[in-house]
Amino acid sequence: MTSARNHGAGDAGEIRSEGGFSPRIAAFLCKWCSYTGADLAGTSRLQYPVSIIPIQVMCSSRVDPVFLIQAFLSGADGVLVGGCHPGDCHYETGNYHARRRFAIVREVFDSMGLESARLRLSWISASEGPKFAQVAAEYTSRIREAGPNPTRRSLFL
Amino acid sequence: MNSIVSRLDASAAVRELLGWLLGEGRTDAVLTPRRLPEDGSCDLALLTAPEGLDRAEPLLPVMTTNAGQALSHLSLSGRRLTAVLKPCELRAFTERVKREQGSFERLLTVSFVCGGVFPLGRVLSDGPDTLAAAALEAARRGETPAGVRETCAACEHFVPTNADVLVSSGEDGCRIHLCTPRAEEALEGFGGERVDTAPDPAGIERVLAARSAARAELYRALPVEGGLDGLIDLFGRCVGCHGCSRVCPICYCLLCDFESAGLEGDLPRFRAALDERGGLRLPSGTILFHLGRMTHMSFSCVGCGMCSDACPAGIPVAAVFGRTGGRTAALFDYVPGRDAEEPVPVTVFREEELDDIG
Amino acid sequence: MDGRPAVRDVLVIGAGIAGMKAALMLAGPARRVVLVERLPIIGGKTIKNEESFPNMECSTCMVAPIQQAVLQNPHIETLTHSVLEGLDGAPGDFTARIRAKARYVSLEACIGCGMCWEACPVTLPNEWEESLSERKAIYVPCAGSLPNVPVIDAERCLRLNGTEECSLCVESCAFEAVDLADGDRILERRVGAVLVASGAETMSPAPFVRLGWGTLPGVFTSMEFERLFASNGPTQGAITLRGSGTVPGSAAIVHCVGRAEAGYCSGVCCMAAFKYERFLHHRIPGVRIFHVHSDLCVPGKAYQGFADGSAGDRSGLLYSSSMPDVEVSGSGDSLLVRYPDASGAVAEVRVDMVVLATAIVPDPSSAALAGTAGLGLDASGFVGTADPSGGSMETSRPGVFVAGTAQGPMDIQGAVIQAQAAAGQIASLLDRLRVDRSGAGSGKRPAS
Amino acid sequence: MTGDPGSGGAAFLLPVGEGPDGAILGLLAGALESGAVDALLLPVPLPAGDSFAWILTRDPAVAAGGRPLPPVMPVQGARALRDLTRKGESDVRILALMRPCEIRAARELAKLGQVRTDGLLLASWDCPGALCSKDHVADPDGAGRRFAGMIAAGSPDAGGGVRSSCPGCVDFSMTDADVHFGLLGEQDGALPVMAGSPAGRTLLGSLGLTPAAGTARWKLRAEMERERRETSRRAADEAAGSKLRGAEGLLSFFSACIGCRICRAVCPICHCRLCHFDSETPRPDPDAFFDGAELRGGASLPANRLLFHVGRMTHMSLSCVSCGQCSDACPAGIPVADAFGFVGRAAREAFGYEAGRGDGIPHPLRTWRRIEPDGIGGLVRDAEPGACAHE
Amino acid sequence: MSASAGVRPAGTVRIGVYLCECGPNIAGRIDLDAVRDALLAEGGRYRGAELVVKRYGFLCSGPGKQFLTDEIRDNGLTHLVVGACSPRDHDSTFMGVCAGTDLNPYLYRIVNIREHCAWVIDDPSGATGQAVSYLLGGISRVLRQSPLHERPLEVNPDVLVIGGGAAGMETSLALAGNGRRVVLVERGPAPGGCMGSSSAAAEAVRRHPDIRILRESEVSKVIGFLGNFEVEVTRRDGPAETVAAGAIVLAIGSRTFEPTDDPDVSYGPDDDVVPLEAMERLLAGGGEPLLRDGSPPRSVALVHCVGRGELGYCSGSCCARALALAARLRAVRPDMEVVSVHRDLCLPGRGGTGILDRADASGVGRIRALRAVQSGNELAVEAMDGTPSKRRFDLVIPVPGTVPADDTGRLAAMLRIPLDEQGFFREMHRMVDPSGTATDGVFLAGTAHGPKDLRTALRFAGSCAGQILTRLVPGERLVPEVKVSEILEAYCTGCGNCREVCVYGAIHADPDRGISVVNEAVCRGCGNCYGSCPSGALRTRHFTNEQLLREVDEALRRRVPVLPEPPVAEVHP
Repeated sequence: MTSARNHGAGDAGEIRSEGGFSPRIAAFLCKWCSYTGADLAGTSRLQYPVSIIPIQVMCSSRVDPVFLIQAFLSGADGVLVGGCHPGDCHYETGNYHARRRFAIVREVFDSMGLESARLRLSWISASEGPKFAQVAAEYTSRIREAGPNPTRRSLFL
Repeated sequence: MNSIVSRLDASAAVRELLGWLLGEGRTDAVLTPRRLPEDGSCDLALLTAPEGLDRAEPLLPVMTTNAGQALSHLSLSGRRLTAVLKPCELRAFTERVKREQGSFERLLTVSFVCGGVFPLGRVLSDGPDTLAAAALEAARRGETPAGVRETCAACEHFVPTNADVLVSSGEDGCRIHLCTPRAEEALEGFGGERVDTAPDPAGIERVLAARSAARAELYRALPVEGGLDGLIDLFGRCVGCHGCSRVCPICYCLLCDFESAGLEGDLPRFRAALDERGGLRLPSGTILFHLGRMTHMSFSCVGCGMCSDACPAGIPVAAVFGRTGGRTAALFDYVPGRDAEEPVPVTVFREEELDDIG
Repeated sequence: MDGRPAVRDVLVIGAGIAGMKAALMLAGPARRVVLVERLPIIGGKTIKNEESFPNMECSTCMVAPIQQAVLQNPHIETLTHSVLEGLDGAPGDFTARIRAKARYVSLEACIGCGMCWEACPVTLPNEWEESLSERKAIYVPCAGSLPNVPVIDAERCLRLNGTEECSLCVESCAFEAVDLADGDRILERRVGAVLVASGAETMSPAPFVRLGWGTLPGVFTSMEFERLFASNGPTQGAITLRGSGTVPGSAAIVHCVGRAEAGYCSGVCCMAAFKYERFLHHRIPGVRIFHVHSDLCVPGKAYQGFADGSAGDRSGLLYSSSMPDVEVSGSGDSLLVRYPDASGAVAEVRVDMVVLATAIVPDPSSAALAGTAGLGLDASGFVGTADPSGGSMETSRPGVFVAGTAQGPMDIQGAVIQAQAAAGQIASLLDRLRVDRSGAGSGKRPAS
Repeated sequence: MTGDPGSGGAAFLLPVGEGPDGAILGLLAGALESGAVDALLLPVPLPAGDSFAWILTRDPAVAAGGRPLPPVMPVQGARALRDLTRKGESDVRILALMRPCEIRAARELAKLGQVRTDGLLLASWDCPGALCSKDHVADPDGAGRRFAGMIAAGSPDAGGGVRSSCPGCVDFSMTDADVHFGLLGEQDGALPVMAGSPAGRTLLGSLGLTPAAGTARWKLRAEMERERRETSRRAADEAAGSKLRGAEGLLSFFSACIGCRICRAVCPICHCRLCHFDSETPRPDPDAFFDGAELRGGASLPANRLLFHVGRMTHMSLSCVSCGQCSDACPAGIPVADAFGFVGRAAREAFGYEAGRGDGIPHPLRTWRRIEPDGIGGLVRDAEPGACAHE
Repeated sequence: MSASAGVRPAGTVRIGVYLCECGPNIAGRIDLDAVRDALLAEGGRYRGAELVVKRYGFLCSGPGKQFLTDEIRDNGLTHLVVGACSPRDHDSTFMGVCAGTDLNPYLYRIVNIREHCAWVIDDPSGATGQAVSYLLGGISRVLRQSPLHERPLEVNPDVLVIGGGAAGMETSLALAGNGRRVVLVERGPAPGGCMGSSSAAAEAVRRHPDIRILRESEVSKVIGFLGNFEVEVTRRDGPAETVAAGAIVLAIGSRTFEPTDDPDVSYGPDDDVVPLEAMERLLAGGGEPLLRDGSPPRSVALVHCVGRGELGYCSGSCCARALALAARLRAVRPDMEVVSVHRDLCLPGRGGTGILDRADASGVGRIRALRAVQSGNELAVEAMDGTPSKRRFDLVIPVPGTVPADDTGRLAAMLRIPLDEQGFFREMHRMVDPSGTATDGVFLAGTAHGPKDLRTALRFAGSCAGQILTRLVPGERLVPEVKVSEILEAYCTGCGNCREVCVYGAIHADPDRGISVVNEAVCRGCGNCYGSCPSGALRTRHFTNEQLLREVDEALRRRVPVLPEPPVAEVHP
């Protein structure tokens, strides 16, 4: 049955080429800290891999658990949530709630034997351009080791 | 604690108690399971007159619907209500009260040391009476009846923690323990010998040990560590009826986001799936629904087993959710249904916690 | 007053946290604000701190939205790289003369891509980074500067100081944004009131030879240390020693540097010192930290908690019975701090790094500004308020108000509070003047 | 009644070889390769092998793993089609292989704007009935064997554990498909494939099949089978009818209902995403509920179960195709389909309406006639909850 | 295949996609022509939607904005996507452009292909591919955006001030007039507080025509939000009345710590011990310090930092008050020995050192001690070097810290304002909004916010006044945020998750309908409630799951050629 299990149409799921597979990572960045940090990485011309798809949200607490799962199931090789450091939230306590919700999704993933490493929450402040670039690079290579998101090739979702 | 000795079997004793409460006007209505002999079935009934009680079977080892769920909306009325609840039903109700779906205000809760309930299917094949007899017999011996649902046989919370009245069975009838001032007050003047006693700890220990073992075995047998493939083996045959969430006492939403248009697939996404995966399943969203529901309620799951009973595909939903729920609740040292004062984990936070995240 | 109706617009001098907050409060459809900033960028001292006490909150996250709001506010005219040169008139009708210094780069055309400073051949110490890193003659002080538009240092630009016919920046610019022919402009603005929020400085420890700053590479000022810790700073946040670049295993923070000389306690240096302690622990696990202090000043509901809670073990608190007698000596990365202990006997501690918690002193430009605007300075050289005990922020010159560290040493909270108070007092002053001058004035109630 | 193969104008012969499954898969693959269609919708066994899922695919390899004639019907095919096309007609030409009741449900949903059939080619086969899903989960191989027997015999009676609604199903053969596989007409190692529409004919014509001399044998066997089922249907209707007399009858019929609403969820005709009966509106005010209970000395919980079933009857029984999903899924083992089939038939007869025909006749509740026939409704009138003892 | 079926407005959809070259910054790294071709090729995915794709030099320039304006008009665009820089730079610029046309600004989206693409991806093909992904995401998202409209609110400029102490009076005087009326609620018989009811300020408050004083009264109920509060004020002996106000100022002050609550301090009625405040009042009233037996004390000790250990904070102004008092005592009785017993002297600001110098000059003795234990008039002192000593003083003056006023908790609950660890009202933001609170429109003046000296307290008052004067202008209307949350009644079960997580009190229960309701005038649009809602009843406008997911999906769909890994940026953990 494994043939039926993971039968995808050839390489449609991901591009393979001499460089290996290039991950696609959905990055939900809070407007006030992490997105600004990402901008700073840009203005500082720090290079990071073509894997990150930055999406701006007002606060990391806006990214609810189901949404993380949706992004994962719709084929993101990794899902990154970027928020203000604890205590720095532009909306006072949003990131604390975000952290609890993230913990729940991660536990659900672990308990079901899914790779929770494909989900990541990072605190990145507005002045941490270098940290953003570093997170992007590190996370990308981690995901590259993990390989393509299996949901991309699974028929039975 | 202050307890009333009864020579009757637990179910009869509680029936008598309910009758007395109604007769004395101590309560406006009682909520209890009931047999429907003419149909060979049973249901959960709200009774306002003692006459109705003759067919009541308070400790019926069947769960047609989680009484905690059925009760919560009713408990918001102005009436004084006495409800017979299995421990998991009481815990479910408590979880719903935390979500403003019910109230303890005018409620007297009667619960008991629970041997577990039989699968719904057995009601049809064997009939309520047979099952009731079997359960009583086991209760007398302080054992878990053979053939109860696998989740019940693996339930470690069979002794209620926050009931007003707690009933425990013994060789020679049963004891009615009055656990709260509210109970003392309500049963002021109810006949019977009073003693100071509690459910036999040794017996409870023995059952608990057996249950824990069964629980470990039940979880071990689940194909959940297989990642996505395991997930598909588990939920693949799901027909998407969402019956599990409808009968789930914790899923308190009337309408569910997973049925909203936003989560429906549409052509561009199908088209993309065709291009990229060579195909897709219809209706889609099976796995999303189950994982999503886990993030919504697993930490509050009381393991009542209704989901498994209702699942038309025979998926061991309760075992899977119970297992994951144990882990998500543990993140916050949370015990669902233990105490109405314990806040729901997702509505609060601690500044210093989960420091491995971020 | 020649009966002209009172002008509603307001001049704010200094685009630090106080100036920006006040400008944002006052600017609106009915009132323009002219915001004059001496430096080519706005944001003030706060953005030099990676994190601010007592929350250890990311300062950029806190201030960047405010900077953006200022730059994007259609009712605020932000004049960077500009100074006030004259202020005539009276409340309700001042005329301000402002010198907008030549930037040589068009704020409109430039998008801050950085081609020009890559091209520039002149390399200089970057004062904004406390000279811990270098810049070019055409430069932005640091990554994330706002406005993100460079400026040319006319003294050091080869072309402008006549050394040679260099025009590499002009050629490198795709936007024709660099204009070497640019010159200073004198602008006149009519305003009804003025707010001075020109900030303050930290005292230079250079005069205190005993403390070894400038001679011993391991000795840092508080501002130098702030930049060391900053992730957008010279070392991208690595705390390393000058020259050797090694990571210190121990550090001594000397409190009250310049307190005696200044004649007052600045009230914020102790908190800063405890913040540095956290920085060090945060970046250098296991680092040993000593505070050489006398009176610890941590006033207010939140501060002592911060001081007590700061990561260091309290054994690192070294009480000195006389701060002016503290000495730092040594060589290379090994420093010896000598101080008189409680009994007056000389005690010492050996460390790799010394941070001097220096006093807050008036900004050198304050005196000049006070002269130009005709304001009284207090004994310490800060801009004084007319009523030294009350809540009014009005200076000795009617219609001119002061807020923030231009008025005296204080923390960010104090500066913001003063700015908000001053803004309110300005708003009601102008309302009053309007009512007085033109009979029924602004104070209309809603029709309802 | 049989859909006339002549209407599409043609019948062809499909060599059976290994068996009907393989033969049909071969034809589908051909259709895909020849580009006659862009994608296929067909049942594919799950990796665990305990059930089947509807898979839309354009990948021959995936299609080859399919199971055209599955023993069970875990998800009604019309629901798959609805999900696929509800938000806009497909510009991908899709060939869907389904049971006749699934196609009829799809035709019904098309009238209700839930399925867009343009761009769709629907293929059906002579259905001997479907087994109970849970049985298949428990013992896939056993169920498979029993179903093979049914296919061979072309009749539900050949296997145990068939859904209660199948033996009485008279629309088991070609009804309104573009293409129909006449399993009952198998002869000399080939079975007739009939076109039910011009589109179907074009498709079949493009596959280089040998035209069939005639379809007489198939028609004959189908007719005989239909008569057999007609008989069981009448029996079933009588049984249901006698049970469903008045409110008491209804109550007792549904007394085991646990209010899970799964019957609604799996019903292909109940297309509402969110159901009125699940919303706040019909939920009784707690105090009002007590008043009602006091009136009768008691009330059964969860509330409104009978209101739900009767209400659902009024909403969809006209369109009920008796696929039996509701019975198959009911956790309380209530033969829901029997009741709805019985009531639906009564209602349709009253309106002279056939459910599941793409014959252009509008849904009765979307039109009106000056003089309506009388009849339907007595049931509903008697069944007002107020009148019941334990509702 | 129609991507926007069901979500797009009636009529044809025409999406304009404009790519800013930004000189070499974007055009130099990204092949914009290739991007255009790719988008047009993919345009087929949006059947029914026409795609207009063009590149331009500088869209943010004057001519650029004009170009966009003309394009929107000439092409009758229904949606606009701009591929340019970070929204932080020019989002408002292009929204402004839309506002100048018939295109609703919320049907436009900026896609950041500079900071997040051109500037961080060296390889042109990679950058180009990535840009296409971003833009497809943006197009897919903009198609699901809905027009939003600002709804300005009328506001009431009047103000309710709670507490008639120094800060309350300062606030009232700063606000009253110019068409703004103030209602001052005072628990006691008259305003004045520490300044006294006969002080000039109290006099001015009494005489001010636009200040109405409600004596012997307290606030019993509050509903509403910034610009429109309704406050119920109850008189101790009389009826409750409802006051309408646009803002509320909390100036309820604080009280002093009870000295004997400090384990190091114990004394009884028989001891000659007079706490700081009492002694200050005595001298202010022209009295002079005498012992209980009527004889003048020969030695006086002021014990600093009483209660600091318990409170866990330094009240900041007590050292100055104590030293000033000490100097005054010396002046009153030059023959009397006055000693100040302290550890750290907290004398911030220019005034502080002066006070210390004056005290020293006036001959006030000082003992610096690690710890001082007072029992009756006996002081046990542990010097900085640890040496202990005992001594008796004729008169001992404990100098206690400042603690929250008794009414703090009640008002906090009523106004939905959290308290901080020290039990004072928590400010909205310690640094950039110190006098604001979680409930917008409620402000903190004076020591209700925390211990502080009189001057700072008055400046907090000024800050409250400033915010109100500049935000609630008579005749002007407030424009609330439009990207706010809303609750779909059908889905909501009123469980309260959202109410629990909202720090702004923007969501309240509607018991009649058994659901929760968002007050759009208060909501700040962070979306925390959205993340907390299991039933999907919550939507945060402009940030719905569908909008975000479609952007992600579309952006993820395309794969870009693989590039060599760039070096990990040098940063330290």
